[in-house]
Amino acid sequence: SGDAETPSGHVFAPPSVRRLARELGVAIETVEGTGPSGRITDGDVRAAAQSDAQREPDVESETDEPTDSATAGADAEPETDDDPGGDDAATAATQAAYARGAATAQVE
Amino acid sequence: MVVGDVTTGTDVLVIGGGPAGYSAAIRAGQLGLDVTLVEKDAYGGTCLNHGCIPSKALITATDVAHEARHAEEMGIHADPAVDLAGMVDWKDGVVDQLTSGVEKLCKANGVALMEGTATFADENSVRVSHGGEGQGSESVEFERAIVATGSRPIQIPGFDFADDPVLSSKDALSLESVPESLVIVGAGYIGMELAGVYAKLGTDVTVVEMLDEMLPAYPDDLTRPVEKRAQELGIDFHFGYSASEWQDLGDGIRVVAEPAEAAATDGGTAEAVEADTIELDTEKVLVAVGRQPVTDTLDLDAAGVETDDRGFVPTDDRGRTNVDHIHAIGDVAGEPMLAHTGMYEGETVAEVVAGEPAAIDYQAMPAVVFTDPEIATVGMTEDEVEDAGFEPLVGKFPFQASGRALTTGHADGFVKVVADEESGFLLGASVVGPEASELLGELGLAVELGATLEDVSSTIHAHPTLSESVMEAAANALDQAIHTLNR
Amino acid sequence: MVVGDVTTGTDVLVIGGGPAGYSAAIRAGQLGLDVTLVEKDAYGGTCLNHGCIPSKALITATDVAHEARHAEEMGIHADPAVDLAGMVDWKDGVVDQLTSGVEKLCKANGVALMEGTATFADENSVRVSHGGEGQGSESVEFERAIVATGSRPIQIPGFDFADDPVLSSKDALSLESVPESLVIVGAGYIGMELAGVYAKLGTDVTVVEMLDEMLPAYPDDLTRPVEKRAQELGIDFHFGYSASEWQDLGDGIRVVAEPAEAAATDGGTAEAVEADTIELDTEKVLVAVGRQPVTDTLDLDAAGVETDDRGFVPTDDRGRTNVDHIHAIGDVAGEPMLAHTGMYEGETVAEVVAGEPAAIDYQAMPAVVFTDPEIATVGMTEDEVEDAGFEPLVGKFPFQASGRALTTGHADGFVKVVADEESGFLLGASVVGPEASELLGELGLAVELGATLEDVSSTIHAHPTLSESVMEAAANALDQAIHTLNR
Ligand SMILES: Cc1cc2nc3c(=O)[nH]c(=O)nc-3n(C[C@H](O)[C@H](O)[C@H](O)COP(=O)(O)OP(=O)(O)OC[C@H]3O[C@@H](n4cnc5c(N)ncnc54)[C@H](O)[C@@H]3O)c2cc1C
Ligand SMILES: Cc1cc2nc3c(=O)[nH]c(=O)nc-3n(C[C@H](O)[C@H](O)[C@H](O)COP(=O)(O)OP(=O)(O)OC[C@H]3O[C@@H](n4cnc5c(N)ncnc54)[C@H](O)[C@@H]3O)c2cc1C
Repeated sequence: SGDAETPSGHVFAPPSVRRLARELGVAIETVEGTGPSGRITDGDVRAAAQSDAQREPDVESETDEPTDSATAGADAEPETDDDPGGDDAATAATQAAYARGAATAQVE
Repeated sequence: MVVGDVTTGTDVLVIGGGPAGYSAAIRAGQLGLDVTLVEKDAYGGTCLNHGCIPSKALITATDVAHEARHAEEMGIHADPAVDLAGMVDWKDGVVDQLTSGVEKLCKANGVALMEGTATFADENSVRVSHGGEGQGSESVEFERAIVATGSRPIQIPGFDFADDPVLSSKDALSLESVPESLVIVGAGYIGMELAGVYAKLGTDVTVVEMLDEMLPAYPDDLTRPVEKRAQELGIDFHFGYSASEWQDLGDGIRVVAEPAEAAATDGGTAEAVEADTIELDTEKVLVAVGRQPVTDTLDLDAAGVETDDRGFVPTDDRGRTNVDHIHAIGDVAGEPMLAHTGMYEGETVAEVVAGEPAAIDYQAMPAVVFTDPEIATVGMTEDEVEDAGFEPLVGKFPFQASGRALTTGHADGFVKVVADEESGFLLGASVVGPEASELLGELGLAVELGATLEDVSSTIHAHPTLSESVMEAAANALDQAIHTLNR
Repeated sequence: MVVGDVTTGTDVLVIGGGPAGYSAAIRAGQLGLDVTLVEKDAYGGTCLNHGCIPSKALITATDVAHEARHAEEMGIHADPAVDLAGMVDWKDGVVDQLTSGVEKLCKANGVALMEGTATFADENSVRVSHGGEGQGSESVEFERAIVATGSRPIQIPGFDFADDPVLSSKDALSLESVPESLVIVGAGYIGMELAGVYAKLGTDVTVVEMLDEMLPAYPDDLTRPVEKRAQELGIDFHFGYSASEWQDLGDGIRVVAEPAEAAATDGGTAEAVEADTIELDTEKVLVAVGRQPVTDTLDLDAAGVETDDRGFVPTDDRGRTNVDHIHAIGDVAGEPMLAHTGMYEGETVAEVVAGEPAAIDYQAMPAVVFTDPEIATVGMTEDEVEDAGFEPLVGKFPFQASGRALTTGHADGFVKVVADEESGFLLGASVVGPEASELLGELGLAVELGATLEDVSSTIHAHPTLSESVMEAAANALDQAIHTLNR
């Protein structure tokens, strides 16, 4: 079906992609999946973040962590070591190379 | 609240050193947080000391003897003698190795360890009272606290764990000799796992269960092979009965059980509503009717943390209680009360506390019952799939058709997968049979990743393995199984 | 070519009923093709009759006895007696159940079965000669043929399998009594698996290997635990020696082995170049030096099908030989010569023949050695990852840190994963230790699906299981392991 929205709100995306969505402040339930059978890929999440950013420039503040000043100390800074968008293309290409289902499995 | 002479400060205070607590502390340490772990009793908590590990050690060891004793068919003739005290010693050695490992891992990850019982003084401090006489107490101030105080076995009226013939699961894991007879109250997973151990050790085991079936949390198709095996092992069952009291007979005890109203009014089976009280003469009685959260030592009120009507501490998807900077994880935070749930929550909450974009958002929670054969489930059941609005597509593979299962002499049971018919996404799976607990790893990953039936069925699996059954079950849903008939 | 009186026609002719052939035939039947399977000997081929299944049956059964015999530490005292003839009978029963299952599954999927030896007459027909005296032969015409004639053990000069004391792997799986002593020529997986079986049965086992190590296809870190165990089992090794002949001693034989030049000029170890011939007195000698393709009964020339210099039939990613409508699958089509490779190729080629968009394009080929402990690998090795231009990121988890492993008494070994550092994609994995063969299922799926280290490490795994080690190894690569130290 290619439609990410499922009857239950069950999300078809691997944990790494779900985490990326939280990191980028993307509501993953609203993301359209382009992977096999409509699985949501990290590329889909990054694309959604990009278009959200165009609509709502203040998306950063949505990264919902209450990065409490209470946490004090050196580590209060959220670890967003992944440069969003930076290695996008490379990652997508590598993923395509491994998501063999996409290339050969679409029997119908 | 009396304030002690010594006051320590910590960014993150973890209360309780079971799987949930130590996982949280270690992960917090890895993330560079200043973290203190308070444990009143033994590192590793219930799981390592009186739960998962000791029970699995005894299950595996009794199986070694039992397998050899019943392998005539394979040309093996043996009559092993089991020295339970020796077995318990070995088990204790395993436990020691693991608990001291936990201690080392905490230290290596920069976790400050503190022995004692933590009680909240207010929203930002606890008082830690140290164990022995005159050991005193100290005050610890924290920015964030993580409550991981676990659970304990429920006592029922008439059966006091302090009395010698009345065993808790903890006691049953450390007996010095094999009882001649044992009544087990409760046919949940803990009761059934231990029923298997003692039946294999030669004990005459009788199980009394209030409801009208064993392992009521699991569907019939999964429990049937366990029921069959329990019968072969000579375990007797009384369903629809509640144990009410025990009497001392001098050289043993008598356990009295009454028909359970619940089961009776429910329209239970004929067997379940036998009108009369039953009396079971036995050497010991094990009460395994469930577990309840441990919060009594904590004084949660002092910190303003609320509990629900069963005493659990409700939390959100960041593991936060109603007090934002106090989290709760593991058994004390509610169902499912499983070690791996606690570890996952512990790691996740540590990341949340460190400001990472983490959340408790698994798709696939596994659960295993280490009976003979094992039962293992992950993700949704067929009914849940339907309730969630999907069209369930089911695939099944019986171990009778597995070459590897036949070569082990254990071929009862099956692998079953449930997917969404339209997309093919795997939503859940269940296994009953040999190594069910290990097969669950792949099934859980498949559900968690959003794998389709085709992904699983076209992944090459080594031959001959039990894991081929996972592939075959997925293929069966697609009418493409090779080693079993399709629908 | 003589044309027989009877001529049958079929769309798809499968030659050979081993795992490759029967999988192809069944899948072709499922896809509605008109398919005929010719088998000259026994359904299930080498794997079910003389390979995977019988060897695993004996390995598992001898382990039941061996485990019980060595479980004093667990408080178990046993001295099992093994009746090898009884064990072999049981094994034969398992084989019969599986081979008759294969026959039924073929029929149920509409496969026409034909007993006899198929020999190509030309590009579109074979002659099938039926076994016994005067059973005659018939001609079968086909549109497409799938060659799945498998492999047989290699004989070496001086050792004729027809001689009584000289055993092939097939013979070694059906002995009626335990030999007092056994020399095994070849320390590959078949030799090493059987070395374990006989050592555990009490045979005095000596292994002679031309190269300077056991299981030369596997890296040292994986073989080390097997080597250690082999020593404990009292297995003797002579590396760098080639068996050259045997002599009859009356009450036994003498096996003569010469220093293997290859190893010596290779600059082998001191041990490997001991100058002199060795003589090993023994009851039997098992030659397990490899397997070669079976094509001699086929007359491939008549169909114009080419073989390579080792006799294998080269194929493309649709399993096609140089003759477009003739395919080859399984052992006869080359390395890896494994049952699951054959089954995968069989299913794939059946789909190709049916016009589906199928191809042989796996990312993750598993391989298992059922030694004690088991070795299991899937996907790329660390070196291969580097050669492919990735930056390898490695994670490891020792079973000594696994609660489940300790409760089984088997905690040697580890799980190791290799990923691409940049993307985190899992590219390969290896395991040595308890249930390595079963843990491979999840690892293979992860590689096949393009899962990342994070995907695997954040998937909840049931506690206590060996499969947690997979999660921990992935976490270790990310410096996030809880139960082992990170780098
Ligand atoms: C017989 C048995 C078998 C089991 N088998 C399995 C199994 O196979 N798989 C599985 O997943 N689960 C199993 N469980 C359940 C598992 O043991 C629990 O889910 C798990 O231990 C919960 O972990 P936890 O960290 O939340 O709590 P616990 O392990 O209960 O640890 C809590 C710790 O907190 C300490 N503590 C409590 N209050 C305080 C305080 N005020 N101050 C300081 N310290 C405090 C306690 O001393 C304890 O060490 C089993 C349980 C039992 C009883
Ligand atoms: C001791 C041992 C242990 C092994 N253990 C494992 C293991 O654990 N895992 C694993 O993956 N692999 C294992 N193998 C290898 C495995 O058995 C082979 O890879 C597998 O059997 C190959 O399947 P196949 O269908 O290609 O060929 P085969 O199984 O060899 O089948 C070929 C069939 O073709 C028939 N045939 C040949 N010529 C003709 C003809 N002209 N006409 C009609 N019929 C013909 C033969 O009778 C035979 O039945 C083991 C092998 C051995 C010997």
